[in-house]
Amino acid sequence: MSILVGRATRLLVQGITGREGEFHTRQMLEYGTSVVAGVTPGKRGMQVAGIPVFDTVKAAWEATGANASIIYVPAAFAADAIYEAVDAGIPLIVCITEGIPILDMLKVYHYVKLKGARLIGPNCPGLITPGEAKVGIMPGPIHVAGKVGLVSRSGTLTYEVVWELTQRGFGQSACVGIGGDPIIGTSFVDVLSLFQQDPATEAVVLIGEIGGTDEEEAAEFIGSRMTKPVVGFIAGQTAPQGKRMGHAGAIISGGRGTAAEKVAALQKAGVKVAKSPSQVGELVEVLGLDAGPTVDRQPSRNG
Amino acid sequence: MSILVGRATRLLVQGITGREGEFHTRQMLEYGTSVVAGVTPGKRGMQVAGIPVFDTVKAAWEATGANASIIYVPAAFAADAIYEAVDAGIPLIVCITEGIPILDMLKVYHYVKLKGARLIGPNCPGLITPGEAKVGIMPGPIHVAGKVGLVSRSGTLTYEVVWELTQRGFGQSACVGIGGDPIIGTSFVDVLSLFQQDPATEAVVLIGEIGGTDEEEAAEFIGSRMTKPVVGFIAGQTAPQGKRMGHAGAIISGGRGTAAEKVAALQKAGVKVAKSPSQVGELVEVLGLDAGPTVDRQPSRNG
Amino acid sequence: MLAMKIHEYQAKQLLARYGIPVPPGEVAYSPGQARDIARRLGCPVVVKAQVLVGGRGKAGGVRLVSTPDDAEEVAKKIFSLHIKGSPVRKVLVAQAASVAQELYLGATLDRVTRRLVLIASSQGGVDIEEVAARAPEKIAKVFVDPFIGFSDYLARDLAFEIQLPPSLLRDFATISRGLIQAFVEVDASLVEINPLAITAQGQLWALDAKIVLDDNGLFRHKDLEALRDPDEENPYERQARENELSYVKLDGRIGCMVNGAGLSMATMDVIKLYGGAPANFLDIGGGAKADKVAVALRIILSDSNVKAVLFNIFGGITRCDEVARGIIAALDEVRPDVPMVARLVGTNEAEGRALLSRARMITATTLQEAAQKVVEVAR
Amino acid sequence: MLAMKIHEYQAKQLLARYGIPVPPGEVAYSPGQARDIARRLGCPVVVKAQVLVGGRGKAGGVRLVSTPDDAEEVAKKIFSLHIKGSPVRKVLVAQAASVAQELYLGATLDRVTRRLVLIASSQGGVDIEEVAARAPEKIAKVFVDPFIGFSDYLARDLAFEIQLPPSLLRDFATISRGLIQAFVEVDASLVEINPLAITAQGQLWALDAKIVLDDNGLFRHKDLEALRDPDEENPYERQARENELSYVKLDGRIGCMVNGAGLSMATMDVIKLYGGAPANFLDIGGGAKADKVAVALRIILSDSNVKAVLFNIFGGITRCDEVARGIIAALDEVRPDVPMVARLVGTNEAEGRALLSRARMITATTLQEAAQKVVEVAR
Repeated sequence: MSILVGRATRLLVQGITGREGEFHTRQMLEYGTSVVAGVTPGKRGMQVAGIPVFDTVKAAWEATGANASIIYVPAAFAADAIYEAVDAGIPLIVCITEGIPILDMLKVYHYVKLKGARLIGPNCPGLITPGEAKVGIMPGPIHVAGKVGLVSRSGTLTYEVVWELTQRGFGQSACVGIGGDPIIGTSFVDVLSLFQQDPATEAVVLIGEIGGTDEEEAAEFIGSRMTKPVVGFIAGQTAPQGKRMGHAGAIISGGRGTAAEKVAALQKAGVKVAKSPSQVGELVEVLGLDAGPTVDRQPSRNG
Repeated sequence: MSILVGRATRLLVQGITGREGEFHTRQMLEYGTSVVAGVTPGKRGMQVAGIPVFDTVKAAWEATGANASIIYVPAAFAADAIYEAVDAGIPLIVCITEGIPILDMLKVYHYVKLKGARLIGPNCPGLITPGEAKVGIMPGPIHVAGKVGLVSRSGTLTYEVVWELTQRGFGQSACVGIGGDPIIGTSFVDVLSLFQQDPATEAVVLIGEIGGTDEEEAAEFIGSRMTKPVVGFIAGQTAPQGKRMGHAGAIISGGRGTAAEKVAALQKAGVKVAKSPSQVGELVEVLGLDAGPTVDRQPSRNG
Repeated sequence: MLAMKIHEYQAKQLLARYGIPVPPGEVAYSPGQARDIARRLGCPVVVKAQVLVGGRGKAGGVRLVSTPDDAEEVAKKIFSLHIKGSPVRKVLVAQAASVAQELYLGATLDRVTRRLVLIASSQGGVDIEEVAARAPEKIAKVFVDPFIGFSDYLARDLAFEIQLPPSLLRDFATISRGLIQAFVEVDASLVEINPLAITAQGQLWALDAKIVLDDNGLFRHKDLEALRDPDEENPYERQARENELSYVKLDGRIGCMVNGAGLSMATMDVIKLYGGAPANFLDIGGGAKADKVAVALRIILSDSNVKAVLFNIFGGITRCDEVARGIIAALDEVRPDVPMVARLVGTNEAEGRALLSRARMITATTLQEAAQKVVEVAR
Repeated sequence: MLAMKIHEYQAKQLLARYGIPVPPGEVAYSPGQARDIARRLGCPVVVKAQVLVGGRGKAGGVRLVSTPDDAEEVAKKIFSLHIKGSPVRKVLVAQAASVAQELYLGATLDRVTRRLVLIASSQGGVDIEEVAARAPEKIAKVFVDPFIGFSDYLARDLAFEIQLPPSLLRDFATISRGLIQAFVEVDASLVEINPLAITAQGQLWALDAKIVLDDNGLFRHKDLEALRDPDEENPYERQARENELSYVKLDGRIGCMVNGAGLSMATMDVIKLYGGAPANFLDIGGGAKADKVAVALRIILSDSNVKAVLFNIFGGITRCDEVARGIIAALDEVRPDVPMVARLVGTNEAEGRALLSRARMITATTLQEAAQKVVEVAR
């Protein structure tokens, strides 16, 4: 286990009988993740891919000792699903759901902190510790185990960078997609701090985007508290002000949250900032890490 | 300083320019309490009995370093006043106000706990450390300094018992009126725990009443955690079920909260329970404490 | 009446606004109206006395009828009832449901956790406290987080615990959410749906509803204050409420006037200790002025059972002379022949005693002495 | 349009429901109606273009008039305007206020504290961001507790900081509370009153109001969804929204279709890096099927500036063959003459490439290569 998830993870899937939930449960099982239970209210006794389904998170937890949950329920029910997981005492909750109202997340965020749980997402691809556990929707086979920790607000852009790293022979200790919404449970700083402490991680890649000040806070943390090298990329250098770029969080408003500001802050903190996703690989190469395990897999055909 | 208030108390009065606020400010000053500031929005620059008035609790705190607040604002504005005091960082808040909606108090209660402040009341007479500080509306002169700690859900019934004690030569280390509402900031157990730790307190008098289970919880605490002797009285032995006896909390509902239950619980915990307020004095006398300072004052003519 | 009750029909109208399904129905003020409503709704209908006391069913105040003529007939009988002393002035005529199962669903404040608690049972239709005593395992409870408020999973937890059919999960959650929302928005102290019926058609219907409001919250609900039914209130209780006096009538012979709720109860207890029985609880509150005291005394004396009166005042904010002035004002007007015992201590007690000396009143120094004397004279 | 704006008159109607005082006014769809309304309200009135873009005032879209005739005349002129490309289809005619001071009051989400922030300034009426830049000490902020919600003392803190006259404290608190309540109940992302005027009569009036709604919250507000003004929406933006595509038109010549918002932005950035300029942002989202892809391509090609198109798909949940099928379907219909570059990686990439091979498309393996090629062909 590098950070957050690994072989010790016993995963619960909230919304397991839905189309998305079922599909990704099979994908995660195939990757080797220890999925131990599913929850769909009223479907107690069913099985999905051999995994028992329960009515409530509490019942699932009591029966299986799940220690992490991944949420695939629709946006209208996502906050409720998070509260159910928090109140059942699940310590790690990964919310894939996109489109949750911001005011729901505002309360959820503070409640999760109050109760001492950790939420990844929402509107995120999840996270993966290559070779150990995939708790998310990313294509598993593009990842290989290695020494680079990756943290990102994005989904497919992360895959692009991971693929770049993998092709150049740099495996990953963990890849964490923290999500593209204005309020997310876990910030860059939280994950950077975990990578800094993680003996399996030797360098970190940070993929940011326009909007908010998370990257600036990350720069502050990197400058003052990190000893491991960090390579960065900020998406949205060409984005105009006042237009939301897909992600609810990706908007430059009041002249704040521009890519230029973020790049400058990161550079000031000693981060090498790439001009394109492919340049991330080049900059990691320059760090002179020992190469990780040999790449022996092609990008997923079915992930 | 015995418990909660004393010579080190620097008191702020919220609602100081109101009729009640002004009257009791003068009374508290006369008793010797160190009242340092008042708050009434829009009245900055005024003085009440020589005490400077501020617009906000924050401003009052910054100017005077107040470390306790007493609230005399009307019920509709009381929750707001408590939040203002909590958010300004005031550690001890005494709310005299009666008639606060229970759902306001439900949120207030948990918020105060979350922020680590202490709330006494609402709907209470406040508290007094005889000879040091009076933070409340009780008639000061009936109290004398001594070794008996008193805690009560009631107002005038407390004065009755205090007067009984004082007349028999038993002074008080502190008298705390915790309030008669169903939700109050500080419970019997909280105050008992302070008295147990307080070197100035040698015995404790607990005045309960029908409704709720605070007395039962107190009994549990006394039985398991207290070494000091406790004398009790429960008001409402003749109260019928389903009728609220004035206090919002004083109601026997669903057969729970009867005086008989409470008396039994206290007796089981070793508490000597009086049959009338005057018997409280007799029972304290039986404890054989050294008498406190001589009683040299009559009940208040103006308190 | 310090916690305001509203009628079943009012409670149902209110709950319906929060998405809770209730049977169609209307209120009738006469047997003829009952017949008209029954015809409009289509029979069978239920005719239900609208009174604020419990035990309507046992008193014959709730009847199922199968024709508009029967509705009129039955309504006539119900209008003639007095239920626990309350005359019936209106009836609810509501569509009858074919009931497969009766559940209980209610919310109140849990004083121990300081949270709202939502309570459900598969055994509805009867007194929930009986179920709690007889079969506590049939009662399920969930607690609402004070910061977050209601979350649907709580309703699901309840539903699974009372073994609700999964097909009703979503409706049950909607009803639960609506119930808690109504509770919070009207400042209730109790909201109860009993029974919450599963109909033969497999739907959830609130067949009866009870709402008790927190009087302290009424200032922000002028619309609800208007629901107060003056017909249902004892005129002296109303007068007490309007004058901000806490008054509860009891069965004994000794009237009491005290300042403070705790001291009022203690005074009643001491009367009992010396063999008497209090005729009332009456708390004049803090800082009462003479006119309020006069009203209080008139209310006490309006009870013909009262054979003696005890005044127990521990002056603090309340001034003994003000109390004495109020007593004298009332006595000048009412001139009662019952004996009176006064015990005044604290703020301005000497002035108060001096004023009362003219009123040929028995005086006492301690509560004990006062109680003994009043029990004596009330015999 | 991913965050839904509503018109000034709609925002004012909404805020009025929360106790916020707004000048009496009505919407006119013709100069004649404007005259009638002006007569009814009594002059002077303000005639204000109702468009969803900023800069109305500078464009002559807001005018004060003193007679109903003038109102008609001025309305005629305003109806002829195009403000930042938006034709004026309705005007608000509202009672004019005599203004003593213009304040600013607005609420939005503060991403750093994850709280609602209420912002006030004594310098309202102008762009608040200008004030923030020029005189930051004129901007006061308070943060709303996520668990407790708004508390009046926050409004008082603001009021004292912007030196509001104490006589207006209570009204200012009521307006602040109403604004936050409205924000929460409609799922807003911005609510702004600018100016909040102190009138010559010493009252507070919301003279202009702006509300932006959180699209993600619209599912629980069907009534607000109905306020969406189709006239104000670019037809392609509407089509994109209805198909759950994120589309933003830009000024360049290279159309882009990408899966994922971050990758879309990165794709635009790389195009720029190689000297090109993107014509749009377009994210087809995760798991898009062929029909959605076809709609997306039609939207891209509707922009006559587009001289070349780049497809950048990193397959995961999205299958490359589905995307290819959508592209082919759209091409069959539109038959554009612009060159296209496709870069498909990941799930079913071989199948996708095989399908596209029929479409005479330029292919690329890496994003870098794809960007270079599309910039080349777009020249």
